[in-house]
Amino acid sequence: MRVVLRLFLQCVLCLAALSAQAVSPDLLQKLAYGEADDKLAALALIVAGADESAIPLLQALADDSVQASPDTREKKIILIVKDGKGVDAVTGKAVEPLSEGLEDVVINNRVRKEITTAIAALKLASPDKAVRLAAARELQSNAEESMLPALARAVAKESDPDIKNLLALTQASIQLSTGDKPARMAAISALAASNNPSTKTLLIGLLAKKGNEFVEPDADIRAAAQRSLDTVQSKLSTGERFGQAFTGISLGSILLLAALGLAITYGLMGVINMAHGELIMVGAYSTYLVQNFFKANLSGAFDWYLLAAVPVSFAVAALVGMLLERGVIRFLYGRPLETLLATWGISLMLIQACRSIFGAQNVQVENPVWMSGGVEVMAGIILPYNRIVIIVFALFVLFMVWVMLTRTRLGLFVRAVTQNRGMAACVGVPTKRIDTVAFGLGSGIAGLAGCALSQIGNVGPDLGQSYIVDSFMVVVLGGVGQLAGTVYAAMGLGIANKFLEGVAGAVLAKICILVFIIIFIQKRPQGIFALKGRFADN
Amino acid sequence: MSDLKAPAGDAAGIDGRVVTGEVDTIHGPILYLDDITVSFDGFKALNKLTLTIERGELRCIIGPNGAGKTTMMDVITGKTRPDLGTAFFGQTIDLTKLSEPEIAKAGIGRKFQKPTVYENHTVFENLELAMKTDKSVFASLKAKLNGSQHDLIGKTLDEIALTQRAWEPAGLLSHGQKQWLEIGMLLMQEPRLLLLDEPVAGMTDEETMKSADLFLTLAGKYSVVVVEHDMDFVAKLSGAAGTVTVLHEGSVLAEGPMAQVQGDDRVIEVYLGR
Amino acid sequence: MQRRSFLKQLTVSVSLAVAGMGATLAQAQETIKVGVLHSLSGTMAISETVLKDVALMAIDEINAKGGVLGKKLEPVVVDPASNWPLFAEKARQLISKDKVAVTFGCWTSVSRKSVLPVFEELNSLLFYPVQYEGEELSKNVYYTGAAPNQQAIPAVEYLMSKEGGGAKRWVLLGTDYVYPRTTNKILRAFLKSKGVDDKDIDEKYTPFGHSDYQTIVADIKKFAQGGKTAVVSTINGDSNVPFYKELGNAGLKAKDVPVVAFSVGEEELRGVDTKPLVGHLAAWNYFMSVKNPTNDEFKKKWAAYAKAKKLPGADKPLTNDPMEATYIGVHMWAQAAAKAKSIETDKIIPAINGQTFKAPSGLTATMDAKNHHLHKPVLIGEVKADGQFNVVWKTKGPIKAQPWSPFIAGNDKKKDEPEKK
Amino acid sequence: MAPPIPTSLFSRLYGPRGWMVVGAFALLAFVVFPVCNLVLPKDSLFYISDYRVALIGKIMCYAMVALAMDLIWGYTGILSLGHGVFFALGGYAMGMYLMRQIGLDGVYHMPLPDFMVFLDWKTLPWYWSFTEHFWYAMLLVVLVPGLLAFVFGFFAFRSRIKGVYFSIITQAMTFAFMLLFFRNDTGFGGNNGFTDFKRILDIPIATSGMRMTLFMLSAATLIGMLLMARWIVTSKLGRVLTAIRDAESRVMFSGYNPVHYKLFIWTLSAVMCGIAGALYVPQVGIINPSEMSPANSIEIAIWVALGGRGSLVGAILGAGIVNGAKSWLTVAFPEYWLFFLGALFIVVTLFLPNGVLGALQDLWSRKGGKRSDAPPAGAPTNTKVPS
Repeated sequence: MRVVLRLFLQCVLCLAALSAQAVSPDLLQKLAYGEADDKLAALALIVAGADESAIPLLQALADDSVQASPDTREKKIILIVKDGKGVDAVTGKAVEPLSEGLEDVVINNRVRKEITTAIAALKLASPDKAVRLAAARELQSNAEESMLPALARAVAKESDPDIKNLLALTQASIQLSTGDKPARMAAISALAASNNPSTKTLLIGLLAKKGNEFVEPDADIRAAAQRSLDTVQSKLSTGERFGQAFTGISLGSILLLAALGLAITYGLMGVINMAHGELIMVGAYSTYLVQNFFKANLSGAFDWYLLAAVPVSFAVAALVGMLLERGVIRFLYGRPLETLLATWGISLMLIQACRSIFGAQNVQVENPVWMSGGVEVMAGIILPYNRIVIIVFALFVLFMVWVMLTRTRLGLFVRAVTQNRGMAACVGVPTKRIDTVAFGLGSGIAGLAGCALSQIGNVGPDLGQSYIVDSFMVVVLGGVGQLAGTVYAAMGLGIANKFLEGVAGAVLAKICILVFIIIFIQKRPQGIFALKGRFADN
Repeated sequence: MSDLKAPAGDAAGIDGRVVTGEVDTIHGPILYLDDITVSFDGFKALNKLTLTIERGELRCIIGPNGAGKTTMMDVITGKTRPDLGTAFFGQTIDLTKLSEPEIAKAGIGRKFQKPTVYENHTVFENLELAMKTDKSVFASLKAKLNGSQHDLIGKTLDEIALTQRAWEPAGLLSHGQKQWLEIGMLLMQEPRLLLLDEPVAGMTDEETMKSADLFLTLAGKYSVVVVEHDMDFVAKLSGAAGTVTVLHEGSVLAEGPMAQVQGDDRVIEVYLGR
Repeated sequence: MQRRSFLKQLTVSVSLAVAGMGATLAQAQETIKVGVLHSLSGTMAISETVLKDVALMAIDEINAKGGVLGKKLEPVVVDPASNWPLFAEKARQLISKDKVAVTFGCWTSVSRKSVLPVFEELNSLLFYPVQYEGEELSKNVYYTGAAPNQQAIPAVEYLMSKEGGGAKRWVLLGTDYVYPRTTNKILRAFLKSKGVDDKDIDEKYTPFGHSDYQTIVADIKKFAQGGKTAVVSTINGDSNVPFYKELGNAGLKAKDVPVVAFSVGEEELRGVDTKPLVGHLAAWNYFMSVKNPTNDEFKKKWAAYAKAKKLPGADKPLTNDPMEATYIGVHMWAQAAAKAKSIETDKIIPAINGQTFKAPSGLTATMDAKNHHLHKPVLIGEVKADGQFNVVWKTKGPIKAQPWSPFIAGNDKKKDEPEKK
Repeated sequence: MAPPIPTSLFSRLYGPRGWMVVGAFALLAFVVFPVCNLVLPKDSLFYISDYRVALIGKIMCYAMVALAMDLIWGYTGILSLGHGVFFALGGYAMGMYLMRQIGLDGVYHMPLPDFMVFLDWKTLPWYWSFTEHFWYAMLLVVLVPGLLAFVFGFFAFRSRIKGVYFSIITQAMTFAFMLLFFRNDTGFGGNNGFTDFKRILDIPIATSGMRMTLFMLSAATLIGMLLMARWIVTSKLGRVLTAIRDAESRVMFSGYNPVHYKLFIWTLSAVMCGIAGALYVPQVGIINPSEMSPANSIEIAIWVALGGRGSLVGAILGAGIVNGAKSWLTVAFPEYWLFFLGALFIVVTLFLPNGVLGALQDLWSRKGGKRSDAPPAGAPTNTKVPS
């Protein structure tokens, strides 16, 4: 009874202390100045304390935003610093101004991993169900034996069945290596229900050999592990196939975006526009500038800068395109191969202009928060948000182009001019203006492609160069002047490329695709959607 | 590379169909089309077309737009392969199995609807290139005109009234002159069968009548098939006895002397609308 | 400013061209010419442009102190345009036409291999500032970047250690060219010597300019299911941004599968949103975040120089390892010239050998007495959210370079100095 | 009617003025350059440096490629965006021989080329066999590009691939080859390619004498190729080629098989590129897969377009102007040279539709009232080239 009372008193005292300070100064000192092992020991203590109020400090450590005065100084100051404002980690009071000579508290991956696990373990006590679920997920991959008591507590308390299951699985995976045989067997069969990749790692561990000897001496356990492993693996491989299809579509949508503008300027207007890639680059740099503008002036709305960047990149690239059309290309209609020469020159100049203005290095375009990360659709398959957004965006652009060409007066004029310039002019279509607008449209779409590409790759002066060859391949393979062909070609090449890459590696896959294009053109010398009949030659 | 060295004469001799290199017309017509069907994406450009041209005959073919006249020429010259049916040149040459150059070498010359000459070459060179001779790569590399070949070109230049402009690029000729040049090129090929697709389109009336005279002198020496819209011209060419064929929707609608065809109700309906 | 300097250049060049070549010979005695041979256009411009600038900065610095042997240094900058034959042509031009005393330049191994015969034939000196695969030693080249043992092997050792996460399985991922191939070959031999099975090593290569890493990242994920995995990346320049973006978005965190890169420094991360990459590693001999007075001064100088010259990116001046190596190279050469009282190749070489320089990395860099490589410290850094690196491990002192890796058969017979004297 | 038939081959190829230009070029290449480079002292005003010799030697190799391109594009109307691959293959064939000539003098003192030693290869791959023989390497220089072109062309022309479709598949071909050669496993040194050549026919390569020999060899080959090309285009074969360019269907219906003609000129053009590549490699000292990059092949077309298509001399001029400008501008304006080059391309296309040569000829005829060096009759007049 007295013991209980003492415990109770201690708890009360602890709570009182915690209301003022999250973590005891002693532990804090260890976290800030100790070697990795000291830090881990301190973390274990914090987790054992199951005290949620330590979370902000741990999070700050994980985010590299804890600073401390040098070890050598007499008075030790440890601050949580965010956006230039410091908060004392012990007292929780704001410290202003920041004291001189503070150094970052450096943590390495090993410690960082433990911190995230610790945070998750602490969050298991959260009243918010979503937080608990996320924490349980996090723990699933990284749980360790030391957490077993905390887990047991959480399982006992947990009311939500999903979370409870997850936690039970985690428990099972820890118990795999410990405990008696029945418990282990039970844990192994329980794990068959898991679809987490880390489960596979665990089960493989049971089946490993060292030299000629199995690491796990018990044959029953090995057999059970093999059974569970097969179940888990079949679930995982379904996911892999799905992931592969997704990557193919994703690559296809990028090819489509890059080629769509060219399908108009080249396919419909017959301009071999070697500067197409540079128009993509212009779009990407426009996105970069919009991003910087938001950063400087509208930092609150930063996450939505892309919404502004889309029209801006379209407009800027379209403007550049229209200037090119008025200044150079206008004089070259009917001489497609000479447009090649002139636009090649334009492309060189645009690249160098970009280098002079923005420097030869890549510039940084950040994904907005809603495009970072991904959604886990099934066992270990995470579909990145930026890829999903780009696929949707490609479809959107495709739809808009289709509407523009088939449902508007402008589209009618464009088609009329491309089919029979003289006749169109006779019936009063302003052919020159239509040329400019159509070229601007194609260029603007290239700009949109640049905006999209800025979210997944480099933004640098050479951005366009890497897409120009692929773009031409797509347009030509689809059949010049055939929008539908462009779509099929882009998707087909994307999916085939990703499929082959899984089999043969990236380099050979690319070679195979090129050889395929060569052979395909032999069979259909006018692309997928060739015009047939006796007009085909003209 | 051995293929390149093949002597020109035996081009039609592939598969041993023709041994002598001459068109065998002793026992029958020079051109025989039977049941030819060609369709593009479901649309039947030719529908069971059957047509026979006799040696030395001058045949006029008329028909509204889309009747299949040009497609028929494409089939004869190997540009389009028929889905069904047979096409024979003389008794022995299966046109559906030969390529365009082989058919040309076998003795079929074709004039396009739009005059097609080598605009950057001189008129003289145009004729030189068309001349019947060994047309393999290496023969061309070594080729040098001899006196009689030179005379032949000169004679043809006179015939098509372009002697004065022999050394000008063909691109500078008027439309009518280009038509004549193309006809001259056909003559240089020394064909057995001439296919003329709207040969007087774009000519002045005077030129048209001169052309008609020329074609009439050709008949007999060659077999000639003329596709034309111009009824007066057709009437002049076919005369009273010549056969006129009317094509409609890919098959023969009527065949017979001009007067008979002109009186045919179906022809009237097709031409004047229903 | 840009335009004005451009106009000035234009007038100078045109007047030179008009005046003819005779005029240039007259003024050649006034200065010592040094060549700067870095691509300012083409694919390599992204990396090499800053090296040109840092070389010019170092030359300015030396000139401000009175130059070398009482003469000012006059940089001759040319653009080999990422075109390898052009590298050889420009090298020949620098040496035989402009008569430069020394050349600072090249980034890729192929560009170095392209100019090497020219430097040997004309007996001139090249300072090469980039980490490379080794397997080369020339009397006419000084290598101020890292050899594999000064970068790759310590990094892998770290990842194997408890502190580095104790990796058991390895993905060796690189762009398909000689540096990654050779490095991975050395690493494979090294890993085997540490008892790693072949089935626990996965070697993968991507083409140049590869930009779609979805499949690769998925494969890494799958491979990592087999046990604690680390990725050693020798992906070349431009492909890094798409690779890291994919890595971040696919949820492959450094704490689970750390990636250590040998070609990713502060400049390469400039174009990347580094928040998802926190904790991934890089191994270099210098990081911008290294804290010591020499580095503070170096960074300050560079920032001031970038600002004064209105260099692109001057608002966020970055330094990196090859820049430091270039900086060391220029200064070492100048010091050696002062010591040898000559700029002639054969006289200056003994003076360069054993030369020391207080490097921004914090230690004194020493040129080996024989093997033309620097003794350098090895640092391993983890990416921070701001694109800088936290140094999490470093060697006690400078490491001597092994241009002939002991992990390649037959190299034990190689001499640790250039064959030609 | 007085058709002026040229009487001899000599007068068929060029008029007096043309021969004078060829002669002047030969004089420069075989007398002036060797004397100024090898005989004159280095401080002489007229001394020509090794650097310049190497540079002009390189440009002459490019000029051969431009000639080959002009035959296939300017005259036959087939735009190849893959000629770089033939050039590079010729270069690689030569490079293999040069690598074998290094012998035991490599970094590792092994009979295998260095890159194979450190990739741990024990024996030469089969396709390296016999490359130590000069004659065999020369055979490869001709055969490899020729055979590739023949097979590729055979299928492409037979399938009647034309225009931009042909251009794109040639681009795909060169791109595929580039990736293939970038792979280290392919056995051609990967990205590093072949460098550090020591000898050719056991004679040291890095000497002024050898450099001048290669230079003169290039000049002789260039002149030879020019005359051969001229011989072809002034023959009936040449007229058939131009006819194919202008009206292929008429050619077919005249009884010529365009496939044979195209295949002939395409293969010949590839072989010319291969020879150019073989002369190029020992002069620049490196061959690497980037020669096969699609951009390089596009550039070849640009040389020809800039100089003037369908005139042979124009192609040589174009290669000289673009590469000369590149060499000069990359030194004079290292940061801005792309602006100049780009602007050059635009200005030429907009204002000189027949290329530099066409503009010069126009200028000449305007000045002199009459063109005195009009091509002899019987030669194709290619003043107007349709795209």
